Amino acid sequence: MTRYFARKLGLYVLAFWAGVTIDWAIPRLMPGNPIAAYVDRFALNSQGPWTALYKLFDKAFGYNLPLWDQYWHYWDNLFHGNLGISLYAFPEKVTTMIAQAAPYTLALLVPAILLSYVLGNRIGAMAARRKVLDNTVLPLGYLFQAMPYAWLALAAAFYLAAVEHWFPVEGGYAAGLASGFTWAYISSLLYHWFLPFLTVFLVSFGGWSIGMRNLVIYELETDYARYLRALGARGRLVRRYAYRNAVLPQLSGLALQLGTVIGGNIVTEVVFNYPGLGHLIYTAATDQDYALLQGIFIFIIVGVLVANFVIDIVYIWVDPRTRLSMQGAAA
Amino acid sequence: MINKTSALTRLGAAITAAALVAPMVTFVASGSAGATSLQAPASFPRNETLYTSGTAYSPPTNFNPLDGGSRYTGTIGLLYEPLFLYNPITNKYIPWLATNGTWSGSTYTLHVRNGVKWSNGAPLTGADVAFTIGLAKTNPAVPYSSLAPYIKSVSANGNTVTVNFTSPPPYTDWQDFLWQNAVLPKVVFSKLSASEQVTSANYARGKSPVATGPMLLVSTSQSQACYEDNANWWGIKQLGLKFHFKYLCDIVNGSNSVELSALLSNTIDWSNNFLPGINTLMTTGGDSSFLTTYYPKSPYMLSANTVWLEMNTTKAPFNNVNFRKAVAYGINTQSIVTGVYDGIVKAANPVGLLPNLDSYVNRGVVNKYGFHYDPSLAKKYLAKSGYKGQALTIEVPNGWTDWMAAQDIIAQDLNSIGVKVNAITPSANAKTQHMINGSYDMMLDNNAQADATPWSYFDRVYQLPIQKNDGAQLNVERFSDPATWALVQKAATTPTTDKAALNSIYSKIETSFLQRLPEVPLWYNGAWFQGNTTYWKNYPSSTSSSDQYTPVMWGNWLGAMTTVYALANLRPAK
Amino acid sequence: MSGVDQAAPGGTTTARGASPTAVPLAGATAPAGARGGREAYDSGRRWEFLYFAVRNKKLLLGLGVEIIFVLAAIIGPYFAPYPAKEFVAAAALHPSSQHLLGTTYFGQDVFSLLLDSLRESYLVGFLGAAFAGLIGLAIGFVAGWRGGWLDEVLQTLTYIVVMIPSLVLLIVIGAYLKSHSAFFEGVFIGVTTWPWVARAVRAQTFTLRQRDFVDLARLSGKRGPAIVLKDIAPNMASYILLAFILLFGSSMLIAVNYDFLGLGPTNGISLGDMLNLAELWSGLQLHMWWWFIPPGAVMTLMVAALLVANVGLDEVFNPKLRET
Amino acid sequence: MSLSVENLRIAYRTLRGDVQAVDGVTFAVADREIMGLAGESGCGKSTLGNSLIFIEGRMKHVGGTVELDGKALPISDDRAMNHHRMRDVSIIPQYAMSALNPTKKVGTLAHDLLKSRGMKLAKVLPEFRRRVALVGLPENVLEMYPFELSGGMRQRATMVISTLLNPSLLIADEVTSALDVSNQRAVGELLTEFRDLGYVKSMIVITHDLSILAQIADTIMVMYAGKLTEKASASTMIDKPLHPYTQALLSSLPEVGVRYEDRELTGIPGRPPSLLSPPPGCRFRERCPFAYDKCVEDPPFMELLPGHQVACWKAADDVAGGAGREHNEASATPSGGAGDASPERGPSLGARAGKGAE
Repeated sequence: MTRYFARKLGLYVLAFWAGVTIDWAIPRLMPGNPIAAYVDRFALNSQGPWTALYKLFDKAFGYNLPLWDQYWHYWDNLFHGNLGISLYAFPEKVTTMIAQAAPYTLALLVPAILLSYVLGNRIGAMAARRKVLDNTVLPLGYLFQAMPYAWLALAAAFYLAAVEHWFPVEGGYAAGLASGFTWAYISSLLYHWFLPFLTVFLVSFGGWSIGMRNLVIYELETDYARYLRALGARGRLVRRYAYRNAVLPQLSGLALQLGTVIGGNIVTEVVFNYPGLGHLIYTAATDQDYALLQGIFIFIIVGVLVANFVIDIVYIWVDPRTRLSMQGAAA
Repeated sequence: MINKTSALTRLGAAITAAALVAPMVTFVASGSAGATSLQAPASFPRNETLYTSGTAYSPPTNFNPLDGGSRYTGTIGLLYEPLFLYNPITNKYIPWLATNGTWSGSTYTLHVRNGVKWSNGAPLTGADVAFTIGLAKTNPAVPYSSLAPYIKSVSANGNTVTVNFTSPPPYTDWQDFLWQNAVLPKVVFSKLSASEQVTSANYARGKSPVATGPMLLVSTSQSQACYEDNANWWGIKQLGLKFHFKYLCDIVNGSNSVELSALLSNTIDWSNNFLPGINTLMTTGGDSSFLTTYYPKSPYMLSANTVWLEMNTTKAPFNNVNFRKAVAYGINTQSIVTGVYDGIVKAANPVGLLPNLDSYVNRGVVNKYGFHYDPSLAKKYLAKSGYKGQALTIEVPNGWTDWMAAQDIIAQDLNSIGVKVNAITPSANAKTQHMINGSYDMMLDNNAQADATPWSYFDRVYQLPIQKNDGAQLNVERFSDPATWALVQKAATTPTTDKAALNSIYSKIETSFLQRLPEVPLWYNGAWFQGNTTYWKNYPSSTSSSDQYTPVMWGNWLGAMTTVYALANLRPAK
Repeated sequence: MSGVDQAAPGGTTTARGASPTAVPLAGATAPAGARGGREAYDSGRRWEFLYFAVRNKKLLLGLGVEIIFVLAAIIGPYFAPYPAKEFVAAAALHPSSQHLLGTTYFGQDVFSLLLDSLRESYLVGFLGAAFAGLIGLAIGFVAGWRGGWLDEVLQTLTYIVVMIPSLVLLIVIGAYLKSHSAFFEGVFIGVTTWPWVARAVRAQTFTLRQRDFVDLARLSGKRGPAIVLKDIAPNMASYILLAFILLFGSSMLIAVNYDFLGLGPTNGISLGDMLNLAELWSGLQLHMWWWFIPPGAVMTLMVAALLVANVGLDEVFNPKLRET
Repeated sequence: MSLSVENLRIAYRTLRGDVQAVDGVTFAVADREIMGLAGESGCGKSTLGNSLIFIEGRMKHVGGTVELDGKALPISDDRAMNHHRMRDVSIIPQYAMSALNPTKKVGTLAHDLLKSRGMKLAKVLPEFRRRVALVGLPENVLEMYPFELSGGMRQRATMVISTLLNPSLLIADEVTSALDVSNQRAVGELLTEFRDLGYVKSMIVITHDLSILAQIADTIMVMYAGKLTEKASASTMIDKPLHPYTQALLSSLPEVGVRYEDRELTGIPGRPPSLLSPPPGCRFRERCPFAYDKCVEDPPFMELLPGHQVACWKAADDVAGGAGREHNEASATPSGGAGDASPERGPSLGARAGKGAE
């Protein structure tokens, strides 16, 4: 058990190291010079102040140090919770910007992922044995699965917002509202949240329900299911067992899928101008704000790692076979 | 026996429920942490608030007038103010924090306006102005530090400030300083180190920066900054200017289309976004009769800056003037204006100076030497140019889709006269890098601000010596023309009041420009402005019977042109 | 290495578990082939598969629709009413007999653009699938066959690739290139989406290598690579085919996302580009639905047809799924 | 009489049409009888066995009746059958090693299964534990997951669960085929012991392996291409088979324990006919060295000797000797005879089972 977790932890640490190192290397690999680009925004018409500003910012961002020192400082800062300063929103701290954007993304993704997972699994499992449901959910599921994220979001924004005005087209909450525990603010948050949430939910839902439907069909055909039926077990028990076992691969799928969902989320947040991390990534990328990009990158990596870790633990809990191999590893 | 399936389901349900609620809580909590309240109302009453957009591309995190890269919209104009304003429509200066300023030999004497108060209650004095000017000498990172070698001394006596210059004084540069830079509060900035003066945010949460302007900063969030009228502003008494909105909220830009949605749904009153399709909406009328632009017809917008085709003149074939002429004659700018922009921009005049500087453009010279679209003439020039058919590239930053469309047209046009051109789209940074170090063939560029004189325009074209790594993007085409450069320098030290002398110098420069074409001006980007008349009326317009003001909240326009007047002109629609 | 993998000693379960992952085509199954695979290689059964294949409505429907689109992609541009990228008419025209799908903000014919952009989407889809498939197979085979430390290393690599947000990577790599090509985009998608193939193939190889016929091959003195290629790979042929189809669809979808964010090829036109331009040029607000609805609808059909064909093929390979 | 099957016909639905996997089968199994059912792969023996308990998916009950302990068994009615499953008729499936849900402990599985049948595990728990011990499984097997057990152990756990309710009839489908020789013997002995202890009243043991039948079966029935070919007491069947197919089957058996499915029937060219549209007449005719013109007629399953039924014209001729064919045909009633064999062999089997238990 200990050894199993040690190995697991080792893997996570290694992945984290690789991620952070790649992350660190990004701005140093990019052609062009972010500091020069920033100073260009001053639109100066003489070289003197340009050079002075350049030196100032170069030093402020630590790009004047030897690479090895930069790498070292990077880790040092990381462990002190310092992700640097954003260029694009200078002189805001990257951590502050992430802290402001993350709640939006989490509010979008966590319910969308979990709800689509839970409902998708449920309905997929039901579709596996009800012809009517199968004939409606399955084609719909495939349709949602085949839809490009970007397009679904665009189409929803077009029809539900631009044409019918049922929902706002963009933003996290209505302009002019001050944040706080007021009904106006919270209802505005929800109102703006719904459409982006719906699109993320639908696409994921399609995937999960189809996956579950197919898995349950496989499980219902397995030997243990046949045996149970041969011994006269009620359909309920057989389906419960099938569902329970079909959930396992879905669970590992969930861990693997997180990265993709985050990618799709960027598109959604861009379409709806939703002020979350996806939008921030996009802005950081287009404005080439590397400190910010790096910060979000690390945030995502940590998020994916933590989610994977949680799923690993849940997996150990729900799949006894894992425990056996853990004992095996310990022996 | 534990039934894990249902336990698992219950766990899932619990997590889902928690996930739905938790972010709501975090977001409200973090929202409150992110927003600063200076007694900000819970919501800004719609009919007392002017919503503006189109100028800020990053969240309001910086209100330092010396940080030209990140300061938020309104830092200069609403909070800080310059000594003079410049009206590009009438091409005149308006005394602002200064009541007047005069040259006497190499000495410039400024009179600072009486009765102006900083928002901390202290009066604005000559000492603040002198301190601001003095920074040019003590801090090389302030934008006007190029004045340093010319300033011998600065002194203040009460509200009178005297600046002694070397002879001849840098008339034009100084003139630009007077309207393009804000006066700083000495009490705040003198306490900062040189680097802090430039890099500090000048903004502590919960406090509006110490400034003199018509508004106070009342709240910021990730997506907007809101200002409230400053009841103690000097302009109310002295100029009779009063804002009829209580709040002004400037919203951080989303994409163009997002801002168009916001404008159409009355979320935004005043938009300075480039909104493709605005002409369609304007011409179809009907539903969109609530929209207004500066000109009621094409081009709808004032011109804001010039887009050039830059050619790297150190390389063959661009070092040959005939080749550059072939290019100039070979591009159908009109098809870009109508095809890409659907008529919301104007083709540039061959010199490229913006319309506000028309009085400096010598028509005779332009008629005689100016170029126009003429493919057959282009082919003739090409034949003389010694072009050997090598493949050339033209670059624009990836993602600048209007430029990418224009780039396609240019490439097609040039290919059709026999120049082999490939369109490439590096990242914006990479493109800038190519420009700075001269490793490009051709590119589109518009890196120059609207100005009150042609000087900065030609300074940018002819600056010598050519820098190996030219960060300030001067003479990016790397064109060496010492004679014309001497003329540009001469213009800089000619008194701005001596219009005859200046005109004669600029005519010579224009002649040289058109004869040798170091750059090819293509079209003017617009001073994008769209107003929504649902809540507010009297937007700036060319048809306005009263004075016409600049309709743009961009840094220099709000800060130093007549946008403040335009804001004061607005009235509630109902 | 991860609990996820260990969870499924049966191999097939892992193959199945891995398929609803990593790609937008989350739930589509590729597992059945893994089971049917053994029979697939049995020459006697080949005809049987063909027999079921030509009688499987889903397969025929999916293939049929796909073939129409492929044909449109190949010959469509020659029959396009207008040159695709040129400004041929007034801006923002509604669909009409002259312009079946109207015109864009620039006055380009949307229908011609659509025909022209199919090719690129297919090219990217194919390249993405081919590269992801090849890399996934290679890594999966090596990891599953050799095991040991090499397996650990490859699994760690897989893990890291899963974790790195590929979009950010694309921005970085893209910044080096003066212009992005469809080839680059396809390869990039392939290089970032192979992990789930590798995981599934590894698990399959792991189980297959313990089978008798592999032992026999080993005893007969065959070398590792030969066994993998000649004995193991053919047993997974149907699985590989199904996985390829899924990869094909998912690559096209990923490409749409990249293109939509303006990270796609710059020297051509794709369905995602059309969406991107329509969005940037206010197609939504100007209610120019004909500019952005058709490209997405076409993409949806193209991918849905692949998915349906995939389900059909799955039924062909896996008798358990065949409907009677 | 425990089981009596009358003219049972079971088909498999395929896209190409129905395959008559069991084509008019009539036989009976007596109380305490262990009947071996043998035949090549695809002859329909497993289908026959399965159809008595669970007609799944693509199987179809075409005709015929089944009676168990004097009451009709509603084999074509899945719901009605539920009541009888496990209680009256039970099965140790061919896939016994993978018949247990891998993610449930053996005890949990039994608990859930019984609960689903409206019973409580607690009631039978002592008996369950006793039987677990009897089959040689560790006591804590109830707290173990299937994957913690070896294949043989899983099979024995399945065996215990299947017989927990003391069914009248147990169908043991290929219970020995995946085992090595010594385990085959042990399992065989367990089966007889289960019968002797009264856990099951009678048993059909379906197998490829004639040698295991020789060890445990009272009677042996052979199927070919969906039809019964021969049934007799085990010793008769092995020593004096009458049907040419049985003879071929036995002669092709090279040594004990080798399953003949692995090899073609030696010396007999050809394959069994397609059951999609089987030719009329004796189905072994094409491959039979003794086939003659009479064989185009379907041979009835006749009791040629007491307790010895054969479906073969040639055998009928051989046995008939002096007796008239009419007589033989008249006595070829497709029932009853098998019952006689059981008491005869009972004791010896009991003895063997006793040995196994030591």
